[in-house]
Amino acid sequence: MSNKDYTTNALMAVTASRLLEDNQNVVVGLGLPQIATLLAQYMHAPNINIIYEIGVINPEAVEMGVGIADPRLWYKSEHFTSFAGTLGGLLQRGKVDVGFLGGLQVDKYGNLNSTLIEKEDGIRHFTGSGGAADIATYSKNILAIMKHQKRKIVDTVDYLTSVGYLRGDNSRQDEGIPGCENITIITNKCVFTFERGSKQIKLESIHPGIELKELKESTGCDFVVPEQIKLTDEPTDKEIKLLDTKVDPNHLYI
Amino acid sequence: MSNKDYTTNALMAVTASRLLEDNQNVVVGLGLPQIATLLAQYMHAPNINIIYEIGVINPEAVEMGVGIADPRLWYKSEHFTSFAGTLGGLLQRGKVDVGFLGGLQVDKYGNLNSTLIEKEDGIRHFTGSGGAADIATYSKNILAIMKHQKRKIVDTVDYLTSVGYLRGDNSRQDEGIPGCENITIITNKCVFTFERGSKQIKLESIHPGIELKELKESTGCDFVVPEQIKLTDEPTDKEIKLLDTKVDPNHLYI
Amino acid sequence: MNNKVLTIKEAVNKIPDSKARLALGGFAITRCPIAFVNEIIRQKKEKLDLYQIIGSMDSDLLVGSGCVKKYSYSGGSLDRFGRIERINQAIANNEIEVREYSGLSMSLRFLAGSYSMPFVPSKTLLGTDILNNLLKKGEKDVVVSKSPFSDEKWVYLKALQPDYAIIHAQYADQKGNVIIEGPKWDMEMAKAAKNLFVTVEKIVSNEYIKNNVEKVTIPALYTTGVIEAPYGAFPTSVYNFYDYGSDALKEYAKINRNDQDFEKYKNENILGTDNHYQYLNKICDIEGLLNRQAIPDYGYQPQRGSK
Amino acid sequence: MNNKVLTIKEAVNKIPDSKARLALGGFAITRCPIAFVNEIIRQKKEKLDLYQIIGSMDSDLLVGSGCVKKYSYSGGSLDRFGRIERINQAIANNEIEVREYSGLSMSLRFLAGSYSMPFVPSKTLLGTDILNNLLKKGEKDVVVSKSPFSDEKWVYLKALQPDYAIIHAQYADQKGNVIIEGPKWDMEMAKAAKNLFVTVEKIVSNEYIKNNVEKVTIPALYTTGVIEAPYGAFPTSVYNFYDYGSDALKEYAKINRNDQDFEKYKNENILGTDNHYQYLNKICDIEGLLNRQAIPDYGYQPQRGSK
Repeated sequence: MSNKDYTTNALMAVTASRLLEDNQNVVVGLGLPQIATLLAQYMHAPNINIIYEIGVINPEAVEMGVGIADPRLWYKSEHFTSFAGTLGGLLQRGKVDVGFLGGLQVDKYGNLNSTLIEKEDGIRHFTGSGGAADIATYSKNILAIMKHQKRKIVDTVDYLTSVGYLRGDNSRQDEGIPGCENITIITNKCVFTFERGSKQIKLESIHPGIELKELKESTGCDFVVPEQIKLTDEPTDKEIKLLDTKVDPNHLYI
Repeated sequence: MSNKDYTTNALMAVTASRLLEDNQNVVVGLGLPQIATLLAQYMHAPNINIIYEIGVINPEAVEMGVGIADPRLWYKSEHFTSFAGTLGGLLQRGKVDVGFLGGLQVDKYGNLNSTLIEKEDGIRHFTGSGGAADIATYSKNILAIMKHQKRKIVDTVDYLTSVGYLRGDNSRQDEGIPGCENITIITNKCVFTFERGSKQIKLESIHPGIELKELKESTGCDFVVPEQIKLTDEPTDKEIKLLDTKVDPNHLYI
Repeated sequence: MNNKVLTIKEAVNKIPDSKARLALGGFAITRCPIAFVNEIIRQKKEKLDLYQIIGSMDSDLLVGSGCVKKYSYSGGSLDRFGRIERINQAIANNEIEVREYSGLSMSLRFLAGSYSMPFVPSKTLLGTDILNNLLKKGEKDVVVSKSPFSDEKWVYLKALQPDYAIIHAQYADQKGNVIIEGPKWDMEMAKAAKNLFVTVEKIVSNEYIKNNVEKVTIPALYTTGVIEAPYGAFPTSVYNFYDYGSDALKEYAKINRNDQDFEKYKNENILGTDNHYQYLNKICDIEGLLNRQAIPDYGYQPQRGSK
Repeated sequence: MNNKVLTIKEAVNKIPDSKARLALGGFAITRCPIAFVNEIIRQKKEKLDLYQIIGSMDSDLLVGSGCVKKYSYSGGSLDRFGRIERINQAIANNEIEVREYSGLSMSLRFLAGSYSMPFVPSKTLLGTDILNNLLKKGEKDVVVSKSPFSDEKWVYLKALQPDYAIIHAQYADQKGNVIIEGPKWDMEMAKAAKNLFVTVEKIVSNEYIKNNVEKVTIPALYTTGVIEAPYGAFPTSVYNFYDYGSDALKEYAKINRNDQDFEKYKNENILGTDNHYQYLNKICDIEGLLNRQAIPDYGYQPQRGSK
């Protein structure tokens, strides 16, 4: 089943795609989230519903775009609505099973920052929330895709844009925030999930070829390491072929 | 200007139509309200916007219907929306200048009942509110068209479906209800408006041929009578001709 | 493709036999889900907790057939054909629990439900006997309270998310993307319900949906089941498909005035039939049905020149 | 017919010179009302209290040009072309007051405004620094308080009804019935504003509106003024009309990174021109413009086979 001819991005996309189930409603963004969702549709989840927060449902894009504001991503849609329609009528309404997120930082409880970085000479302001804060509040499962860097996976985020498990334990629930079943962080080095009770970040699997030592050095917070460290399942030939031929033939993201 | 060849219904429709101004947004119902609005459009108010609460804006019906649920009344509309769209997005939003109402009873402060009548052997339940309660709360002006009977124009309504001036004076305002500039009751015998301060019902004008004595006998509550009693202005030839030829050529309502 | 198509019998079968919380889409005499409602009557569902914006022929049939325990609505009629007398009499005789709202307050409750807002504030109902009666009856879904921003008083209306909504529409695909043409009074109700069953005149392809994307009123994510039911709202009208059946409605507005006549109508036309085609055969003939077909551009059956 | 057609100059002239409360319709690099915004810059409006769901090229231009005192939004970008650096730097340098929301909380504020609900409750923002910062900055439009029905805690978001909303759409008639094709993120904002100015690619007849009634997104009752502005959103895209101008956006995403370059862009392309046609001449040529025309059925300019 192994296939050494794949990029790390392909591994990340495949890992994310396998976490998606058929008939789920998924809020998707451009790039790896889109790639992962399309792959899942080809592989095992043909009835996934795709939601772009801008107000687009179930398009069948034939070209990659530059963002969800690109009409390329709206091709052959089933419904057009408003921001209130997607984030209110679907997300807050409890209809979203999986939300993809990214960001500048994630912390040990899965909280995400997409707003700003504190530097010595002041703050540096980036993209901000958009729907990210709302997706973190209301989506039943969160899939975050991040670059693995010490300054990106941290003890405490500089700015909490999107709630994960807040301060761990029951703090999310105590704050009155709707429950989140699973938060999964997929990086270019490993997959993190969170301990059931304490909600501490834990190593779920390590990507083939990555050493634990390297992982610890490039992570800005402690994480739970299981006794038996699992290897992230590698892509199958079929998955790689689909990525190469159907999902991202121009290799924009893979 | 006088034209004796007109029905009382025509007089009522003409009287209502003259109270409508150009560019007003009007919530209309079937029958005389529709007739009055169409006449106003032909006469002096071509830019009136017609709203049917079912979710229809600015139709150009070519046949009369049996009610606002009749697709005859939706012909050549400019917009279709929901009940929340008309009563929420337009009425509660403050966009409605005039609301037409009818009902089983009206009282001396302009409160209306369209729900039930108390009889000796129990209650008799009728149509209920629909949007009537909401129109009375949020429309800037109310035009109610009623049959003039002792049991219909009363001291206190059996059931207060739609707020007028509540218990008079500032009671409507004190209750926290948005203000209503004018309530006008047009009957087959006269026009009633309401005193500025006390909000008591008062005789605005009496229809030609009706005696004050007859009016008092057929009215179930006291009303203020001005020193000089005005006669309701009669329809002009032009108005009658428009009613006969354009607005209601089959004389369903006129 | 996720195929949500089923028969009316199957759909009604999914609704609990007793105490279901159900919302109906009809408005007086248009787009009433008559085919669905008649099957509810045939399957003898009971103690329904029924919600509707405007009382209509569909709910009058359900109340008259004894399926309803509690009915929340904002009034209604059969337009000029008559009154919803099964409902009016059931209220007068205390045979059902009734919660009477206004059109806006019911609509806002559904609107809130469609966004999972917990409740909405409004000024409507203040000063009315509608509000007095709701509070007197202990309706817990309505509270008068001040604003979190000031001392201003508001009527707080709790969101409504019924277990089932039943609407009748023009088109849907097998996935459940629904196109409603004409006014869409039932749109928020459909989105608010936990399960949405849609009877449609025609099931169309997903390609048709995508080619007419700007007309899709309810995306498939809200839809539980799709049922093809041609003339499924008759004798009430469906814009662009057929006009109301005047004779059948006149007849209904006569027989709903007393128990015996209604009982006979129910036994012969609903319980005495097995499906909607048979019901249609009872209340009209083929000529009567086809003569009510809508004319394009009008959306109804206009008066013929000769008439 | 009530004719609401006017020129961009006339429309901008109706907006007060200082402190107007204004909402913008753009989303990153699509349907940004660039023609209108550039005229605001030319007429040197100042101290704008600006609202937008997603920060976009339109607001970046306004903030960069010093027209904005306060900006409320939920973050934004120029998609892959780059960042809205005029805004980011203005925030970092404390040159504007900023109120940062999430997409849902901004949308709900406009949704509430579009129904004149005074406020809406939501769970979103709880636990975030977005909420902490809003409260710390004394934003009076956000309150955390319990429900009138229980002790449950909610974030109450006050309705937003800006004095003016500016959106760019595909079509409107002279009365102001507006058709938006594709996603309609700005629909509630448009309905919430006290005055709505719409720039459109094409003014169509009222007959066209009535023949396409199911596509009418905003009925005329909400609209104050209609302006025909072909390519009025360029270099951002308009679905079914034209694609974004890649070169012009690349250039903009470069020059918005520092004060000098932006100043030069503004002086030459906006203040140095008298209208949108002249601005278009500065940022592209006719070939560049016409090559971006959308292909029917795609809604954008698809990759040519040869490319």
